[in-house]
Amino acid sequence: MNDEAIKKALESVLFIAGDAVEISDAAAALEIGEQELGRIIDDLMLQKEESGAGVLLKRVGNKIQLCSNPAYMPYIDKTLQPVKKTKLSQSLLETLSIIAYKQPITRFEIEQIRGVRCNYSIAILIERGLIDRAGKKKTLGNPMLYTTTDEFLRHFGIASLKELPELTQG
Amino acid sequence: MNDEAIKKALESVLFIAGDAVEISDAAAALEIGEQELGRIIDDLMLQKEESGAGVLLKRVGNKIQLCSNPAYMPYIDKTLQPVKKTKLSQSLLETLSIIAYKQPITRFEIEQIRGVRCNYSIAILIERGLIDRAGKKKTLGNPMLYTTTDEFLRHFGIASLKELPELTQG
Amino acid sequence: MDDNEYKVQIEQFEGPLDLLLHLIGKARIDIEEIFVSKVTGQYLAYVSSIQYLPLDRASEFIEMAAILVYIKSRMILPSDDGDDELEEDPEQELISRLKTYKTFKEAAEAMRAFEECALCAYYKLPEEVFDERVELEEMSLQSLYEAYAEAMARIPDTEPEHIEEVEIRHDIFTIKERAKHILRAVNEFGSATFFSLFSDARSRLEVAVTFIALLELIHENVVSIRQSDFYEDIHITKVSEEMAG
Repeated sequence: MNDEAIKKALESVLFIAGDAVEISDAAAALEIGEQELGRIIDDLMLQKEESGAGVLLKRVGNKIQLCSNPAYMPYIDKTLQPVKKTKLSQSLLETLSIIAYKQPITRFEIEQIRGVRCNYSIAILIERGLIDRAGKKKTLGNPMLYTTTDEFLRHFGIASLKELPELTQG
Repeated sequence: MNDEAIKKALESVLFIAGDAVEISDAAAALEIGEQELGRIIDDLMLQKEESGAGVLLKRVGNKIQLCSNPAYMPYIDKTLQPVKKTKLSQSLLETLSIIAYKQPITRFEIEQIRGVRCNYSIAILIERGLIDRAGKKKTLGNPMLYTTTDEFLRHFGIASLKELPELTQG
Repeated sequence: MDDNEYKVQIEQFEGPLDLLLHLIGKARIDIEEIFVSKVTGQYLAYVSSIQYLPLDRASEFIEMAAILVYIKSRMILPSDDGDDELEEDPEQELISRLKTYKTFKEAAEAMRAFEECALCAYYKLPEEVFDERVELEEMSLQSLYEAYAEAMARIPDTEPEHIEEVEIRHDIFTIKERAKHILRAVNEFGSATFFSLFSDARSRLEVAVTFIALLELIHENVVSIRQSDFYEDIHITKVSEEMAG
């Protein structure tokens, strides 16, 4: 086989292997010298790198392996990452509503209103990107203050907090 | 992205996926139309086939998947000793060929053609994922109907049922 | 042919139609000629070996034998005129079944070639499964508003006093008093466990002050602490006078 054919056979082997393959093993299978294969590998690596190929070749010690080009990671995520749609639970929604109307607000103040501890809901709301930490309150213990985020506005389809329905004092 | 960039991103996605990926899912992730992606896929398939690439692109129904080029099988076998898929027995293949051409079809109809009972072959074919139940026939007793699956296409290396060899009328 | 030869041969056929096709092929005749050839007789000879086959398979071969015998008997007996034209011609029906079966048998052979080629291509295992990406479903502003209104409606009117109460409690706990509490517990049983110190705590402030008092006692070498393993309860014992001295 010429160099080009060896490159193709090598890619075929590495593709199915998935894992790293010993260069010596590949050389034996392809019936060429290890040194010669090493030279071809260097050439192929460079070729793939320079062309921005979807799948790159990497050396890992005395092994070689195919890996996806990090440049295309967002497309991989988008195609393959399963998406789970969820609704906010009532308790998350309540915590969020209090933060929305009373921001900036401390956890203690939220808990005073809700009458239950809110560590968990606050952590989840932060993780979902709906609220964020916004400095500390200048009071005893300097508790953390929370505000809503732009993601919050986007999620509820409003341009600013002014669009929140006004609370009719009962 | 231009066509070449889309091909690379697609290869990257398919490399990580391993399994067949719905063309519609890939199109959504790559932010192009499904038809346009279809055209690019055809182009890439041909390109890889003609250049004798180590890894080929295959259509499986409405999905696409990478597979090793059969030409390099000996090298893969030598390096990796992969688990080989087994050939279908004569009786499974006969049953399957009738389902492939006559689908959707009931077990009784298959048995009429083969002249032998087919419970066992049907059970095995379902277990191997080559056929599937596809609702019930609106006739006396509502017998189960069977159709082939994407795994069937993959097993025979064809993209759609249209690629099945034409029936010769005996 | 002896019985053993029949057995070996009949087992390799997929069923009666397969066997008939084989016999037709061997006799180099057209399917249409099956009833004017020796094929049916050969078939019956094969089937006589059937005692070696499992019953369910054997019945299929025997059923076909019955059909063949029936057709032969019809050919020998003079037919009643008229009647025959109404009922299906079993001869033509069998010929048509044989043709259909042959078609699919040939298709299966062609598919075998596809299979052999496809089995030379390997597929790669998928990489590790990705974590799920959680996406929130659209929610209405109305639901947000209602949740807030409901939460606000629940607040007792005495809210300000309630907060003041907490602040008054502030002075109840002093490090000195809490240190005494710890020593009382340690003295009573010779040792105390860390969690037991807080078991009757009524407020976060009390916990905090008790904890500081404990640190103070350790610092002054009045008590020592010991933990047998990670996350286990901590044992607090009084440091003996000599060691402390």
